[in-house]
Amino acid sequence: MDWQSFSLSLQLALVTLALLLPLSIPAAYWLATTQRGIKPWVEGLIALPLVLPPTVIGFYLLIVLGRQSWLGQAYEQLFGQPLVFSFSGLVLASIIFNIPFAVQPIQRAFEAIPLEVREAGQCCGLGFWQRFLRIDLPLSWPGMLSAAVITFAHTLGEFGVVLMVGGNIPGETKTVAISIYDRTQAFDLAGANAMSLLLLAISLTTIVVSYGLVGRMMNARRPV
Amino acid sequence: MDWQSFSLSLQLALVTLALLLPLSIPAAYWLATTQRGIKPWVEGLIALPLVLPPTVIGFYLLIVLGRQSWLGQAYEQLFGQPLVFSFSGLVLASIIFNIPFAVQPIQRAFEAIPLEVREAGQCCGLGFWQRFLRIDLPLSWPGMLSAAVITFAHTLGEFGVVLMVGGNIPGETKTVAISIYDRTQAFDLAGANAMSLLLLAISLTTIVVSYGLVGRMMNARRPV
Amino acid sequence: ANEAPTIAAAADLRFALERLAEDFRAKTGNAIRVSFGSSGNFTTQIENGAPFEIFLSADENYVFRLADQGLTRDHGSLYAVGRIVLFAPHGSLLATDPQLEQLRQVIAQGRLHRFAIANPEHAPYGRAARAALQTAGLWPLIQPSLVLGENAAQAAQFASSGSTDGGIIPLSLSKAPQLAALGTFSTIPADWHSAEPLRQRMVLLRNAGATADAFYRFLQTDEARKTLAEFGFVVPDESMKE
Amino acid sequence: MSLELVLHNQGPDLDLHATLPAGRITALLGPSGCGKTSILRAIAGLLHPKHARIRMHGEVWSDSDMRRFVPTRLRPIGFVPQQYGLFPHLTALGNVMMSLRHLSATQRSVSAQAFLDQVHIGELADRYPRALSGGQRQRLALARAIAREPQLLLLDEPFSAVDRTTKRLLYVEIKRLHEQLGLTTVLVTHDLDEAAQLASHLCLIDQGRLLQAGPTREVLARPCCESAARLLDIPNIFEGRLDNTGAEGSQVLAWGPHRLKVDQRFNVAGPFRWGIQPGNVLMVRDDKPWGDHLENPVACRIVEHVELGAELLVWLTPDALPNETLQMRLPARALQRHPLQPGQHMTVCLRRNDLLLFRDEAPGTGGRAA
Amino acid sequence: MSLELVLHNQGPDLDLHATLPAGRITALLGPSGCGKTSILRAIAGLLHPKHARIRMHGEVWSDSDMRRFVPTRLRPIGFVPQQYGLFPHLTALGNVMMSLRHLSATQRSVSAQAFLDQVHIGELADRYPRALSGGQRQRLALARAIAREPQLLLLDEPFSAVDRTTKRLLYVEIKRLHEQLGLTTVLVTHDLDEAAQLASHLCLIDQGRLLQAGPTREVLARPCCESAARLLDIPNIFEGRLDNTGAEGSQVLAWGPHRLKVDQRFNVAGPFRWGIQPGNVLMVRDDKPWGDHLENPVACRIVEHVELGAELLVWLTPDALPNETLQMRLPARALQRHPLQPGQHMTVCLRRNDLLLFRDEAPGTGGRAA
Ligand SMILES: Nc1ncnc2c1ncn2[C@@H]1O[C@H](COP(=O)(O)OP(=O)(O)OP(=O)(O)O)[C@@H](O)[C@H]1O
Ligand SMILES: Nc1ncnc2c1ncn2[C@@H]1O[C@H](COP(=O)(O)OP(=O)(O)OP(=O)(O)O)[C@@H](O)[C@H]1O
Ligand SMILES: [Mg+2]
Ligand SMILES: [Mg+2]
Repeated sequence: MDWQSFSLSLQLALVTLALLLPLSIPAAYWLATTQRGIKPWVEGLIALPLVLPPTVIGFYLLIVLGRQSWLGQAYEQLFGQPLVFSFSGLVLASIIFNIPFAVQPIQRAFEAIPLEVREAGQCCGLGFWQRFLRIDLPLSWPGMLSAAVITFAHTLGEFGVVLMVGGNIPGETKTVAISIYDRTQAFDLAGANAMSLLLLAISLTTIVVSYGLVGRMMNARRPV
Repeated sequence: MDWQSFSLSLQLALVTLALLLPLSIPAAYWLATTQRGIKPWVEGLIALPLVLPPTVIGFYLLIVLGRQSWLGQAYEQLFGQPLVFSFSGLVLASIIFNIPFAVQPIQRAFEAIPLEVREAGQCCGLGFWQRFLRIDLPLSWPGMLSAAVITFAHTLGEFGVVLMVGGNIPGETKTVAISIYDRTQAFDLAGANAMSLLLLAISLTTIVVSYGLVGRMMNARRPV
Repeated sequence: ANEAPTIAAAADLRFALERLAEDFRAKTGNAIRVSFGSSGNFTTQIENGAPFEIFLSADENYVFRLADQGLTRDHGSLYAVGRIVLFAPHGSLLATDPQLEQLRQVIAQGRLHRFAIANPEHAPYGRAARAALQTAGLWPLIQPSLVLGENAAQAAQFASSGSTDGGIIPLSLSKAPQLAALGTFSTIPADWHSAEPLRQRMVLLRNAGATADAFYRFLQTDEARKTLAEFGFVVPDESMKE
Repeated sequence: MSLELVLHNQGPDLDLHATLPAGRITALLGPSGCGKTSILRAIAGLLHPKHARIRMHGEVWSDSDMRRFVPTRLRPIGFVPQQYGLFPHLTALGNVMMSLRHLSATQRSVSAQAFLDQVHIGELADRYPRALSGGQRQRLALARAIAREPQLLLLDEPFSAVDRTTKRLLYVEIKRLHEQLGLTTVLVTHDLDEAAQLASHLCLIDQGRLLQAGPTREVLARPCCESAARLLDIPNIFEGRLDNTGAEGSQVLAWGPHRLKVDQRFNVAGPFRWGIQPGNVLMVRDDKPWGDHLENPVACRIVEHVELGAELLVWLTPDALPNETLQMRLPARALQRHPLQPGQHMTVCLRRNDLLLFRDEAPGTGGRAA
Repeated sequence: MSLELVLHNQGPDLDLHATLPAGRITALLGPSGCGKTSILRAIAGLLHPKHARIRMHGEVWSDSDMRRFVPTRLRPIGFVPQQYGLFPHLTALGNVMMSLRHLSATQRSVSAQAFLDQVHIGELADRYPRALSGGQRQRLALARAIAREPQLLLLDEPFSAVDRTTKRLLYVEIKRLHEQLGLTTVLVTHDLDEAAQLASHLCLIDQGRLLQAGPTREVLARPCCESAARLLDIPNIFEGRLDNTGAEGSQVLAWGPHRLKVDQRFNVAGPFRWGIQPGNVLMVRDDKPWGDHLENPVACRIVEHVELGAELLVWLTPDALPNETLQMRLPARALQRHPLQPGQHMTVCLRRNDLLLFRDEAPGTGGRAA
């Protein structure tokens, strides 16, 4: 069992979540509340990472973030190491790839908050942040949970992009998804099975526990 | 430009949508309305296809549905052709792979329907189906749209599973995603760029138009 | 079948086979459809009923594996032996030489950053690269710098992308104009990886039709062998053939 | 032929056994939070009490003992919930048409329009609920409920958001429906006048229990207990003593030094709570001879008086009971001829027939729900 | 020192210019759908009318000409919306604490509990809104609004879901607040009694326009126009003719053959609409000498009478005008001494001081909003 790749994947999933959620929440909030004409365009753009195959996204990322690119060189000068074939590169790639899965559920959750409740927040004199933290966020829990679970699971299973910009470096970019794939390629069915099952078990437990807990919490608080 | 694979991908995305949505809606409805203890387990199971890398899912599907398997043989006897390496096989694979993306947004949308409104449906004497068709479905439009767009886009961009289960046979199982990937592998950057751009443009237009229309429709009907 | 037969071909054959398919069509008027990919994947797919009619593997062991299961007509024939090269993209600090001396120096100076090979766990070209590096005594030193491609083609992509300092990739790919334009390469002596000889074997599968049969035979003609040689494959002599 | 209810539940708390007459309007009256909405929801089959037996015209709708339960949609009810529960994605017309699914499509929209007209929002047929005012929404909910032509109409404060004039028009519609269809109606209301005008029967509810039920007029005139009297907004409730020392052995209610004659007989003696409607506190004019008519006179001092519309409220303190306050209601016009001044003395008469003597309360119903 | 409003809008329609006195309770009265909620929402900054100028105590809150707009959260208001808008994810206590974010955490919960107690739902502090009854939710919304200690309290039918007793307790709380803080309150209500009891000022609204504004008592006694009279629930509105043929050149109101003496003088003659409060229609007793007091006698026949609580409603038809109906209100007790029978004849007197003469209506305000 390739424990290293397990822990790497978990790290990747958690770091992605930790960076992506805080970015998705304001984006989703803006999309849920704006009436601007460009809204559907932004929604369309956000959904685009879905349309290209992950490996192709990886290919382009390799070009855009690579050492020969303007961006890759800037990063390398700043941090002293290249962006591709590194953990940071994976994080960036998996954030880009997960944007649509994170933003959409949160946006729908914000949209479902009744207007009366939002207005009541204003009438209580709460500033924007207060309202956001104490009303909008708690009321959109189920959507956030959906977003988090999907992002988490999707990062665990991400393969194409990681393969392209990662380079399969043990301990740095060899995620459990790639590890399992390598097993299947080496006709090591037993190894692949064992790792797959463990991955499935871990994920199932995480999901069941989080859904169970949040589900119970939400029941009492359904809107009037 | 590989038009054949474009049309194949569009067909696959549309057939997947046409089959998956009708399956996801009842599942999402059940999940949204049930209070049973197994609910989080089912939610967890539904999210599982996300966790394994697509190629690995493809690998397992190949084993489970292949000609050596019990299931694959039964199918072949019934329909006279094997399930894998055929369009039907692709459809099946892409349905399985898209389940979490289709079910979760619809479930959240159903959950957001106010209890009063559901009860009013009962008090109007509407039977289950009437209520479902005339109240629950129209009120969960945004969630359905999210689900449809994500599924559609995700099928267009699907690569790993399709490659494994389809086998990259031109005109039959060579989708646009694989075609673009092939171009990148052939160091044909220009060809890859052209196809990617066209795919992105088609998708963006579809998404923008559908979001724009539905967004306008929903504004008048926000819940009171 | 009157439909063009589908052929599963290892990724390193991409450029050569595209040309051969055209030649074949010009000659016979019959089209063929080629899928390029990893030989390991093709093996799994064929085991599970993929409708390929010819399988051109990058490693003869896959062919034998299928033959043992009775999925092929015979044990096939050796069509080429692959060669590996040290590839360095333009602007790399690495210069190429067949003896890997430059590589050794760069490693000794601690300047080698990233170096691409195919994954030796399952890719034949990866195993050959590993063998060559072992022969050169560089394997333990180079390991921290390695990035692994899923297959030979991806390794070539990494090696030429400019994000690595170079890599060991198939000669057949480096010779293709698209790649050749991106850097320089030197062919590594065949005996450096004699443990992993890269014997590429093709085989007709059970369901092969007449066109496939014809193409299979076409690939063994001198004309086809010449084309293969042009693309950097060592054409097997009769003695190597079996 | 009636609606029989047996409901027991906790959170919302219910402990109720009632029979409502068929073909009539019964009003449920009770303080906020006493369980009125919960009762309607149980009747509709939306609330599942721990123990329930609901029979409508002999037909079992719910019976937790027999494990029978007719689902809401099969109960021939029209329900106006307290929060309306309109369909936000349908226009006003569409909302009403939902109740008319037994008709053909063309009939349906004609009929729905007629129901909208009936509640005076006919010209708003194309509006979505979001763009209606509170009272318009409420009337839409009413139209949707009656459109089903139900056997049982459940109205949860259905006129709370409309103005008086509209309210009066709606009363007429409800009464007309009643005459035409003879349906049974349960009306939750906080408005005594509304109950008095619309309902032939009245149930007083407190903390999930039935305090008193009967014809509206009777209940209004003779609340059975102190809680009922409070529900009916009777401010004059006092502590007295019942004893048997009256003339010819009759009972007398001692209230301080006053010994008030009473009509009823109880076989108890001792402390007894009693009350009187403010409208029944009669002013004794000095200029008029009362003679024998002057029953139970009480000499008082005027504390305060307030004119409320056409009515005059006067608070009095009996001279002999300086800690008690008695409220009296007079037509405002009375003030013009007999100007009242705080501090002024006057005598009132509490006729024995008007005295409300409260039996023991049912245990636990003494307190007021929050 | 006042709240000045200029509002123009379409859909919801508003066309309004009003000044509400500071430190007082002003009631907005109008038919359902006339725009009361929209006015409150505009004051709160939640509705953005096409044209608006709102100044509170001289401070500009909205001015579409000057392009100034103070956002809702910076306006020192407490708002009880018609649909409450409670926070579903917070307990009752949590809901009130949201208005108290200027306090420290410990103070906040103590203070929130006090506000809950003030509206008599103190023991429900831990409940989520979902588990409260309609009236409890409404009171929670009220507690949340007053907890902010606002300068301006906006109440949109804040007592519509609570019972009389609780309502009366809440009136006291609102009045106490007023005395303590001198805040300005705008109260939307459909209840004339509520307006009469709570509000010192009254604005009558119809179809987004101001019909009449002034001290409550004055407006109630003297509606300026027919629409206002209808809003005030005056059923007796008739068409007459004003002419100058009275004694000493005074004006006379001709109503059929009756020539009613009037108090006011208008410089018009011709058709004129007029009305009278039902409580001002006086019964002339046969047994009493009226003599000169008998102003404007009208001989009538009783059509119908109904006892409503302590009141008696009598509908009369003047003998000379068989198509008109006059409503009269009497204390119910009157029936006991003078039993009335439909068909019976009686004379009523319409005192000149009580006659309401309606000037020309403001253009377009004649119709009734739906
Ligand atoms: N889910 C619940 N859990 C516990 N208590 C509840 C729940 N729902 C309601 N209650 C309580 O049950 C009581 C009855 O509620 P109900 O809504 O029936 O009152 P109501 O008579 O309709 O009051 P109102 O006139 O204020 O609408 C209330 O005190 C309420 O707080
Ligand atoms: N979004 C809208 N578009 C068009 N008309 C609207 C919109 N919202 C409300 N209206 C209309 O504006 C009018 C005023 O609405 P408002 O809610 O202010 O009435 P209201 O006086 O509060 O009535 P109620 O007493 O019934 O609550 C109503 O006739 C309503 O139908
Ligand atoms: Mg209620
Ligand atoms: Mg309103």
